[in-house]
Amino acid sequence: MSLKVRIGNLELKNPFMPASGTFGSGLEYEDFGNLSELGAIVTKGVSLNPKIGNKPPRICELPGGMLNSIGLENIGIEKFVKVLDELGKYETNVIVNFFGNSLEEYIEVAKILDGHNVVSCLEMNISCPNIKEGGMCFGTDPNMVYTLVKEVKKNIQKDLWVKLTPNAGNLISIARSAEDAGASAIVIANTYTGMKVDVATKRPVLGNIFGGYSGPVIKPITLYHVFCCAKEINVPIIACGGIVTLEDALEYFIVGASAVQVGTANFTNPHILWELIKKMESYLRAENTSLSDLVGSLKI
Amino acid sequence: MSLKVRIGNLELKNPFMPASGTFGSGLEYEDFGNLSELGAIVTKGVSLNPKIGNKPPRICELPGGMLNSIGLENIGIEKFVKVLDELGKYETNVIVNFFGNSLEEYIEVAKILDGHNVVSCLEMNISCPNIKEGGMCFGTDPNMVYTLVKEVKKNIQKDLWVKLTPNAGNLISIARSAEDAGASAIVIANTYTGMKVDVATKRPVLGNIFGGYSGPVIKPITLYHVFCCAKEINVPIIACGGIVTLEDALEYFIVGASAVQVGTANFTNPHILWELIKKMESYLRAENTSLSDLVGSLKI
Amino acid sequence: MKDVRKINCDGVITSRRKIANNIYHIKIELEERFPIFAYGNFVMVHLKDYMNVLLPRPFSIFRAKNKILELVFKEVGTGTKMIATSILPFNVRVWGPLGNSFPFGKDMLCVAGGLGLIPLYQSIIKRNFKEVFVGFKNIYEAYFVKSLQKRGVIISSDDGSLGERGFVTEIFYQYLKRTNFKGKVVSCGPIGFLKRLWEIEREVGNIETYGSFEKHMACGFGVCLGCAMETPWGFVKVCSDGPVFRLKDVFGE
Amino acid sequence: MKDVRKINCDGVITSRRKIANNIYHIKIELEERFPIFAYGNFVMVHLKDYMNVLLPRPFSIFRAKNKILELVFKEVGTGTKMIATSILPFNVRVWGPLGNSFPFGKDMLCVAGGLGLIPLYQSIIKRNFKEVFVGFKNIYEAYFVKSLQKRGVIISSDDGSLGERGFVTEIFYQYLKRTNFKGKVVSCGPIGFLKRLWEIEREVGNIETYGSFEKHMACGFGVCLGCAMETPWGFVKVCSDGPVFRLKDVFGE
Ligand SMILES: Cc1cc2nc3c(=O)[nH]c(=O)nc-3n(C[C@H](O)[C@H](O)[C@H](O)COP(=O)(O)OP(=O)(O)OC[C@H]3O[C@@H](n4cnc5c(N)ncnc54)[C@H](O)[C@@H]3O)c2cc1C
Ligand SMILES: Cc1cc2nc3c(=O)[nH]c(=O)nc-3n(C[C@H](O)[C@H](O)[C@H](O)COP(=O)(O)OP(=O)(O)OC[C@H]3O[C@@H](n4cnc5c(N)ncnc54)[C@H](O)[C@@H]3O)c2cc1C
Ligand SMILES: Cc1cc2nc3c(=O)[nH]c(=O)nc-3n(C[C@H](O)[C@H](O)[C@H](O)COP(=O)(O)O)c2cc1C
Ligand SMILES: Cc1cc2nc3c(=O)[nH]c(=O)nc-3n(C[C@H](O)[C@H](O)[C@H](O)COP(=O)(O)O)c2cc1C
Ligand code: FES
Ligand code: FES
Repeated sequence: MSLKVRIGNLELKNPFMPASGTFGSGLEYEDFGNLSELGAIVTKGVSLNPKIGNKPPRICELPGGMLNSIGLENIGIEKFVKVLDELGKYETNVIVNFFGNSLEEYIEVAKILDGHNVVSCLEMNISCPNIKEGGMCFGTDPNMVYTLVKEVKKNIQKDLWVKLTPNAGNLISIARSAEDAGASAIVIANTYTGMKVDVATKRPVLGNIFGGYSGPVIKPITLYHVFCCAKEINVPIIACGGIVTLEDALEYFIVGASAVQVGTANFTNPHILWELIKKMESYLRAENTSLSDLVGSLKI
Repeated sequence: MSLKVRIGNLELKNPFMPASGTFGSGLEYEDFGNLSELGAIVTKGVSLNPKIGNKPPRICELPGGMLNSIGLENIGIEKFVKVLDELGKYETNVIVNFFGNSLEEYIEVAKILDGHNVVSCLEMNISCPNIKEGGMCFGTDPNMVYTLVKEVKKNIQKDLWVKLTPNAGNLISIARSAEDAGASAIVIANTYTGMKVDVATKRPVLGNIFGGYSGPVIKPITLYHVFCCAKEINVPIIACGGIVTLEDALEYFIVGASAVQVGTANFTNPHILWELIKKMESYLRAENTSLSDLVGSLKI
Repeated sequence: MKDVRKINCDGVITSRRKIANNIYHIKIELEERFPIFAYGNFVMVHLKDYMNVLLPRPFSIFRAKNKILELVFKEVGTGTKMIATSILPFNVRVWGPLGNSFPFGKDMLCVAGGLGLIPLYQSIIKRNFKEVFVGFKNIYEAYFVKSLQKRGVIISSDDGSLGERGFVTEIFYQYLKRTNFKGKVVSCGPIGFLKRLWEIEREVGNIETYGSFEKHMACGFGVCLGCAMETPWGFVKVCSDGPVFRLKDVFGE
Repeated sequence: MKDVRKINCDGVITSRRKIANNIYHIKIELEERFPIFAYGNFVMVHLKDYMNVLLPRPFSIFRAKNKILELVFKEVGTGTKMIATSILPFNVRVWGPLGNSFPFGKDMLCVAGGLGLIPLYQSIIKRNFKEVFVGFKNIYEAYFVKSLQKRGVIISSDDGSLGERGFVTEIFYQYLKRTNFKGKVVSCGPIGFLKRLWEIEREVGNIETYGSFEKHMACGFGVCLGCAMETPWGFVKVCSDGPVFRLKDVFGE
């Protein structure tokens, strides 16, 4: 009844990890639990140059979900490397989420991360505008995804996970492109673009007009995407979207996810990942089953 | 402070109407209000041949939303024409939602509806599989949408509204195709594909595995789609997704919708459309403004 | 039911009484007079102030007089838990009466299991039946027992903690075999109960059994097509074709 | 705050007392001992049982001793309405202490407006300040008045229904002009209040004003980057760089 799971060349002691951007560098959670007990630490998206992020307000609560328009604010790879050094003391995988505005930027950051001994694996966020191609999102075009993944992969030794944007419509072709180009795992998915208007002022509530919708309300849609891709894709799928309870995670495992990421729920309970791991242990024990038997066990 | 609005060749006495499939033929609501007071009646999707629909369970409640997998059950155009005769007694527009599994089926139904004197205008549901093209959804490919709309439009005199599926990813190019091909209005949008698993039995909750996600939780995403399309499209946009309160409708008007459709909320209050119309009148009076000033009044 | 007027109005739950394990009797004060209804009709109840509980819930009409509507329900999930535990007064929206009703006639039998008693209770009280069989799981889930006993109802419980021991369907079955009854039977209870009644009808012949069915519902009056039930002859809508069906029309070969 | 231990545990609101118009004082019984904290620190409170209210809410620590955490809050929206009206006991999850704190020192002045009194109250009670100015909108929104009066606090109200009439910022301004005070000022109040204090600092010079700021928050400890506040030198995180800032660092040119 082990919780271990292999994702590409990585072994995770359990299938639970935070979603990028909701767990800082991980260090901020030191007060709340032992980071070594997590399946992995996934750090906030980092880019070549620092990014100051979007105009406030940046968050907006909605019933059962939230919008955020952080704008990928980050300190840039140079400063971030020092944070990485600190993470080295934890006995778990360190997955670094990264992004760029051009192929070249993606490659450059990837190379730096690949050379850092604390980094276990890279998670590529492709929900970013391709500035060279007129700002169209990398992640919505199968060909762009193929090229991006292929070129980045050429330049690194470590495993590369590709995190999809659900705003692409049909995720199967995108996931397939990423797989064909050498991704070791597919993370499904990032946030759904949404907005909220303040009727009294007739202004968007977010400073950036729109933002990413996350939380429990997105789970039915992301679950469907995971279900569809799991049938078509051979590399492991890591599910991400709206997980709050163990049941939520189980639904994802049952439709075929090998591991899960928890995002927004870290804000409603900073201890949630540790609690989910404990509950998962009890569940597998009570059901006398194993994680591998659970994955993809949907009866249809 | 009139609530009147013109959509193509149609004049609506107010911008409130039901969403197809949540209002039956309209006649079922006779007990709950005077149908002549609505901006329009929009009937349940009809196809050339009767369709028996999907295996139960067909609905599943979720917090703030619901999944349905009715499967477009309908009695077929032949029997439906008799229902249409009965609707003739109401002094409002009758919009008939229709669909097909092939271009030919679409054209055939459209022609029959075009010839019926009770029908004010046709609403084309393009969230259906194109059986001839391997089952890919008509509504996710701009070229298929263009051909479909163009060919149907060639065969009819009446206005044609095109109702988009939000599962297409980028709706702007789809909306533009529909506009270029002759649509008089774009309805944004249908349901989001989603699913729910019963963890105890490891089975999908819906008999059809997945279904359409509707209700308040989808509003932030659909609102964003309406906002994006309203900037790019010249024909009127009719918003549909998660409207329960007047505020919800106002948000849609502010980002650029000319009219709105109310779906799931009809189930939680069969009188809701009449209440929204009353509240809208009071709102415009209190704010001393008009519908046309409100539409697209977003300050950014 | 086309000719019966329906209401759709706000109401307030003003009283709640626990009448058995997890079973409650409530009174709803409506803004309008509740219309004439028939046994078997139901209402949709929406918990207005709880966005979490999106859809309305179907409940059999237990009793209605002027502006007071009475329901009896069991706490089983999110919605019924809220009605069972929230502080009163509690706001709801109600529409109905909905659905068809039990057949009416002389010398019918009545069989009810657990909550299935609710839509039939008032008819039982009016002594509309030749013989009535009511079964409960055990004494803790039994309600209205004294009143039923007064009317000569044959009460049973699965574990024997109240009345005869055994499934109510079997007690009814023995009665049929003993009496060679011919005629109509009305029934309400869980799906397994209804299936067993159909087996009995097939075996003994000579009876026409009607039962009230349950399916998840969104609208309650035939527009959403969500309450489809499979029968050998295609789908039926439980809310508007039913909820009462002849068992043969649902289970029949 | 890195060296201060944080807790993250369940708690139960066991008492609630209305202390002014829409203002409540509550006691939360925590599962763990609340750690040492500094004036200005806050906690995040999550309403566990209400999925509707997704995010936790930030509240200044009013007082904490052993396992009892006390907060004072105003009912303004969905979440605070629930805390104000739900039946007790009411389950919450709490984490903290979070954020930085007010500077500490001798002979400081203190200016508080409305709810801004909360994070400063215990410090006022301990007579940590040379002079304290507290302003309320009117007598109905005023709380802890007697206790403040006992400590010689200068109380005012916008409409004169309590203490001196006028905005507390102006009474403070007059004081500065009269006394030529030099040194640190700590403050908490609405954003307009803080802006006015900055104008005053710029005009009179010689003072260093610190204020506590509010922004919508998701995490409360620096990970979500949701609480970004624009300053002439870029964004700061209100939750972890603040909530207390020198006004110059926020408004200064
Ligand atoms: C015609 C009809 C009459 C009924 N009369 C009564 C009655 O008088 N007293 C009573 O206690 N119960 C009655 N029921 C069952 C009652 O509707 C359900 O127990 C109730 O909807 C459960 O709601 P919940 O939120 O507590 O459960 P949850 O399981 O949390 O509800 C989730 C969803 O499932 C649906 N659901 C769950 N159980 C049932 C069920 N058995 N039937 C239909 N939908 C269900 C709910 O409506 C909701 O949409 C009746 C059902 C029908 C169809
Ligand atoms: C550091 C700090 C300390 C605070 N201390 C106190 C205190 O001791 N007593 C007190 O009454 N209030 C305090 N507040 C304000 C308090 O957090 C808000 O009044 C509360 O979050 C409103 O929640 P609601 O659900 O009632 O409002 P809603 O408007 O329904 O909430 C919607 C969203 O907006 C956020 N929000 C609304 N108003 C504010 C606000 N003023 N500041 C931050 N977020 C807001 C909510 O957190 C939530 O995410 C403090 C705020 C901060 C940042
Ligand atoms: C405040 C916030 C910041 C985020 N930042 C990032 C990021 O930097 N990189 C990324 O790939 N995803 C980011 N995400 C997306 C999450 O990692 C996750 O994919 C999404 O929130 C869905 O999961 P959830 O519903 O569990 O939150 C962010 C999400 C939130 C709410
Ligand atoms: C039960 C149900 C049946 C529906 N049937 C149809 C249909 O036949 N044709 C169609 O175009 N849309 C159909 N829809 C989609 C709705 O018209 C609407 O686009 C969607 O529900 C989003 O709006 P809402 O959030 O207000 O419900 C259906 C939706 C529901 C819930
Ligand atoms: S519940 Fe909607 S059709 Fe029966
Ligand atoms: S509230 Fe999350 S960073 Fe400040």
